[in-house]
Amino acid sequence: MIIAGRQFSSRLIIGTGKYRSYEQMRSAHEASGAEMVTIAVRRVPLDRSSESFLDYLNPSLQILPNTAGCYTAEDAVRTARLAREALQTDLLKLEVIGDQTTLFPDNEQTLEAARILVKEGFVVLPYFNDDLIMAKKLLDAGCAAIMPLAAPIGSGLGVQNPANLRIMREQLPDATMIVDAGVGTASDAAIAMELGADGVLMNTAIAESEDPAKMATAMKLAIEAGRLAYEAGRMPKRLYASASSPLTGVIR
Amino acid sequence: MIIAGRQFSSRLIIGTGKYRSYEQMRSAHEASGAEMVTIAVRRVPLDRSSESFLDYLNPSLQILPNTAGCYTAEDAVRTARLAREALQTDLLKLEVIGDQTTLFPDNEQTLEAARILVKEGFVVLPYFNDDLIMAKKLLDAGCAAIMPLAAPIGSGLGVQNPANLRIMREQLPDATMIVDAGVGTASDAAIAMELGADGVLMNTAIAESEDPAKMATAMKLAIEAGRLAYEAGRMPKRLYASASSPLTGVIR
Amino acid sequence: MIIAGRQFSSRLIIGTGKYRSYEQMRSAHEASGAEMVTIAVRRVPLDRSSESFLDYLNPSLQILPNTAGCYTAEDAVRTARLAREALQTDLLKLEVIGDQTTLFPDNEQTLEAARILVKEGFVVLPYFNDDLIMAKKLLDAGCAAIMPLAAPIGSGLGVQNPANLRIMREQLPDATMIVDAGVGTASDAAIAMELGADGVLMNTAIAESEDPAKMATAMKLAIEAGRLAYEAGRMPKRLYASASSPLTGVIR
Amino acid sequence: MIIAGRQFSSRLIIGTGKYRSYEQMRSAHEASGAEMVTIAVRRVPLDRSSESFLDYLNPSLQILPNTAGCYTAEDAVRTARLAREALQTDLLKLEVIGDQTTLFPDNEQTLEAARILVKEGFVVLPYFNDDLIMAKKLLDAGCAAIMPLAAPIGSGLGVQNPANLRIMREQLPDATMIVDAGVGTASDAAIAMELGADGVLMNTAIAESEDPAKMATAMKLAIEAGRLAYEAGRMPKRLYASASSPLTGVIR
Amino acid sequence: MKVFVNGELREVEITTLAELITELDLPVARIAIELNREVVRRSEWDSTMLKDEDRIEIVHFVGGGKN
Amino acid sequence: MKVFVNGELREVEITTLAELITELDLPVARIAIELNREVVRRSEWDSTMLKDEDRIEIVHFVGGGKN
Amino acid sequence: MKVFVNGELREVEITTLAELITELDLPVARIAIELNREVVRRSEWDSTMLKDEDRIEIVHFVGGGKN
Amino acid sequence: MKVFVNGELREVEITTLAELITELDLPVARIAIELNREVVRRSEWDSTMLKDEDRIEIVHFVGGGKN
Repeated sequence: MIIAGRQFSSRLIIGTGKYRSYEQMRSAHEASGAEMVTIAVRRVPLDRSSESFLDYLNPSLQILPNTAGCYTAEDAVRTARLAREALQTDLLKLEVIGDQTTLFPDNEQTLEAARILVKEGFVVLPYFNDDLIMAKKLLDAGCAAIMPLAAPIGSGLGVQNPANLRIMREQLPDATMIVDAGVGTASDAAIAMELGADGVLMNTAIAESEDPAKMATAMKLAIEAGRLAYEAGRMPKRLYASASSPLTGVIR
Repeated sequence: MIIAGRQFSSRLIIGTGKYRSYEQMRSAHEASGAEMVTIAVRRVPLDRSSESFLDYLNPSLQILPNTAGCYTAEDAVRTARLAREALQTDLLKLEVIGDQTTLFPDNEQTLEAARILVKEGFVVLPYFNDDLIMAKKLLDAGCAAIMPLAAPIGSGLGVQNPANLRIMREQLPDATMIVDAGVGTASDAAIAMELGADGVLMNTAIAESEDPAKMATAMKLAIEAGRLAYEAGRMPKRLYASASSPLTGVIR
Repeated sequence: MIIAGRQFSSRLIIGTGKYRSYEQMRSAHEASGAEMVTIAVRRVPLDRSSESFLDYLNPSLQILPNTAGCYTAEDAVRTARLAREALQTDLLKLEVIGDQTTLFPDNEQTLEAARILVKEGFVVLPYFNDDLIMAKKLLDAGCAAIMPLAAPIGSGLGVQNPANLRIMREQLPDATMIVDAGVGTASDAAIAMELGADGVLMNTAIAESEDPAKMATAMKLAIEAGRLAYEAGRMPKRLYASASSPLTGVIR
Repeated sequence: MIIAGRQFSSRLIIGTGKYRSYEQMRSAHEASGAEMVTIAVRRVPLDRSSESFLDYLNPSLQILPNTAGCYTAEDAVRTARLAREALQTDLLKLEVIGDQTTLFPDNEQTLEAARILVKEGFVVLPYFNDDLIMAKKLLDAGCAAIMPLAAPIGSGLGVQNPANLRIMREQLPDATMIVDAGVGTASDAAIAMELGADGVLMNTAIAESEDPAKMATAMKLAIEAGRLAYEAGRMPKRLYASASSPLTGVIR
Repeated sequence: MKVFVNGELREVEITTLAELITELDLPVARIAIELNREVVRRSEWDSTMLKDEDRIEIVHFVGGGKN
Repeated sequence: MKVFVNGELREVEITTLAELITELDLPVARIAIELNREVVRRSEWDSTMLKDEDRIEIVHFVGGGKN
Repeated sequence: MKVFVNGELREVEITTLAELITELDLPVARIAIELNREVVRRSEWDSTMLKDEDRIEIVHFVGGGKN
Repeated sequence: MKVFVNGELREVEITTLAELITELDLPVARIAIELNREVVRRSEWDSTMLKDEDRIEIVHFVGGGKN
């Protein structure tokens, strides 16, 4: 998977929320084989001394700060600048949420923020609603990849609109397309990849499973499997059977 | 996967039909990691000297003869006896087909044949329509596993009735359940495993893909992924989003 | 819909269980437009005087006794004979259940009972698992129609295996096919009809809805809609858009 | 269905494209029971005398001009003004297309046009990608209804993302929601209504069916059925069976 | 005499099936009777003698489909 | 004088919009006209003078939804 | 003597099953034989006498699953 | 002097941003600071004078994706 000219051998980008413990998170990250991990920006608590969350991440992981929690382009831009200053990375997972109940992205504000951040030299990976026209505009704005959602964040419903992703892949063959949010189990990730995604970003499906490290391994394998199946070129679907052994020479 | 007390580390059973060449078949078998392969019994052609198909199989593979092409319990029993005599194995993939257009199994005849063959000491793996009641009868008859179909043979439609497989798994927790026929791509295999299958048997999905060796690898990984996801215990599905980072401390 | 040479103008057969009151049942029957209603046979309670359930049914309804609760061919045959003696009708909804948890039919016992009952002159409508080969055997045995399930009884899951029903329709073009059990809402019934069913039998979807009379009307309309759509010949599916107005003459 | 305070007894809005003849269109309109019909604006051909298309429409139909063919907010606004001038109606089906291959709407341009047209007193019914956040903005802009797509125009795929429509209904309980584009057959329309839509707009599913008048009747009934089912409150879904007759009193 | 009615053992002082129905005070309309697993036509209830240990099933109809 | 009508350049010998419609022999019912991107109300066709290079769009209605 | 081999009638000049295999010049490895619908163990091929009208099925293995 | 730190009004006895961090006893590693909605580069913390009513945001990183 190529992002801004950088090659990643893993097609899985992993999150850091909802784990029951830091140890559990670390073992899941380990098992997933992910090379990139996304984290959120928050105010430092002033009342208590806070340990640095970053110390719990495997240092070999590429950190991808996100603008989670921002509801306007302006807040997302400010958050992005702070993240870059603190981490010295141009990589950014852009999120501008439109509604607190569904956490659906605000495509319009996302595009506005993307235009500003690209100008400022950020490598923008925008999370957005699976809309081909918006995908084109985000790419025209200079985003390094497009990150359509599969289903509502944390819903675990899997790819709700395969036609949208297939069309996006066919119409934007050169874009790096990473399915973000909504995957619930291994087959969901495989399906996303079979539709032509270059990668998948997920958090809840792993963190909220009963055994995150095991589910992380499952996701790792499912993403590889889905990609290989996409490349291998699947058989056509048929309503009717087709024999897999010669029809002649049966004993009578 | 355990069949008749024998442990197999691979949960994939692979077929031998429809390949464009023996070399292609061998490379696909190699890539699949399968330990068991199914083959058919046919009359020896008398007019020409026929090379032995078996020479093209990796000798380390456990051979699973099948009764493909049989339309009655009696023919299946005769074919099974011939296969055992020639291969000196009690393992048998029992198939009694009910109709030439759809190749759907004849559950009734399959049960009748299974009862006879079990008495004769065969280790019977019956292919049948995904019917819980029939599954119970086949197990009562002494079958070593149950092999419900996912979809019509060679259709590539994937699991058509997940509810049936899920119920079969829940009602028959101790049975070895191998999904046979109808898988089309990697995610189909993952789904079958996530439903609780112990293994998957496939042929067309690999042999008829554009790149069988690559698809075989995809299937190998998808089956492992699906099994791990089943064991890991997936997150619950929800219609609504659930945040994966703290809602407090966002900059304002 | 034709059953044993008798024409029914309604394609809906309705049940009599699970209603909150007899009044509610009657109004739902009224609204459904159904011409046939199925009822069960039970021992008369000896301890108390029992009002006759039949008095609560609209007398214009054709009564279809069923063998619900029977787990063997023999019990079903005995129950059928009692029903015929009491109601003086040869019509019979044959049910032989294989398992108390799922209420799945025992196809094998159902076939055995069907063969006996047809010889005794019954007009047999067998409920069975959606298996084409079994459908053929039931028709060969002389059944007046086939009644494959859509999903487990009372599950409300809708048609779980559309491919099976479509294939059954295509392979048995002259059979009267009535989808029985598993419908949950109006669109489920429409889908069953669009797959080529001649009718639908349902109970729970109406009786357990919040407003049975209203849902009965919905089912009536959905079944007519699905049938008309089947006859009208639907448009082909396409992944890509196709304009519905001329592309020329747009203002510039 | 209420649009801008006006009550329509039919929940179906019908199109005027792709019919094989004007007669066929008229009979389909008749059968559909629709009270509103959408038509497109095009340059008058100067080379030949053109009969007026409007003469072929039943005069009792409310005409809903659309901005089909417009790719920018500005063109849509100009087209809308011309339509109003010619037809003396404020009703407008706003369409701003983002891409000629998929005919997907350009949500951003659609919103911009909607804001202008509402200010000019139009009753704006915007076709848009099924995006909750955009729906909210369109309503905030003063649109009289929201018209999310079910699938690509003319694809006949049916509702591709039921979760999006269900969420839209739940989050915007007071909005008039009309599903526009992508319906292929009767059950698709029923499903849209069961998800809570107030109406459905369609063209290709009727015009391209083999028998448009019959399909129009099917759609009329399916929409009524789906609405009634939505109002009736469907039964809950269950994986397992639930008996619909008493378990006691079976003969032994 | 002892007979089984719908599975229950009962001491009865009657000789025919018709008398049993009367004794049990059952509505005769739309019920059916099985004597030792064989249906007894309504027309034969009067002439059908019961003997000790006979097994009688008397059924009617109730709402319901599957179970 | 030269004007653009529906994108085509035309040499016309008229002065008002109403005259243009007449010259083009168009059905006046249910058409609408734009002059240099602004709608001209039907009531103003008579009084609307055309000048060289004017861009006129004349539209009517056709069957169809999206495209 | 005439025998049916895999459904075909054949005139053969041999007496045992083993001789038939030789005459047909078949690879003996991994084939199996049925005589009049009963399997004949490999060890018995030599001692199995054929008679007129016998029906012999000789099978081997091919690629394939269902059909 | 009064400043707003992460939204809270605070009475502080310092003059530079660097001093504020020290007073708050925060880990300096991998935090970032905004002064009146503009990021202040780490290299400028020492030289950045604070004045009354300044609004300072100090952020670090936490686990999480969307919300």
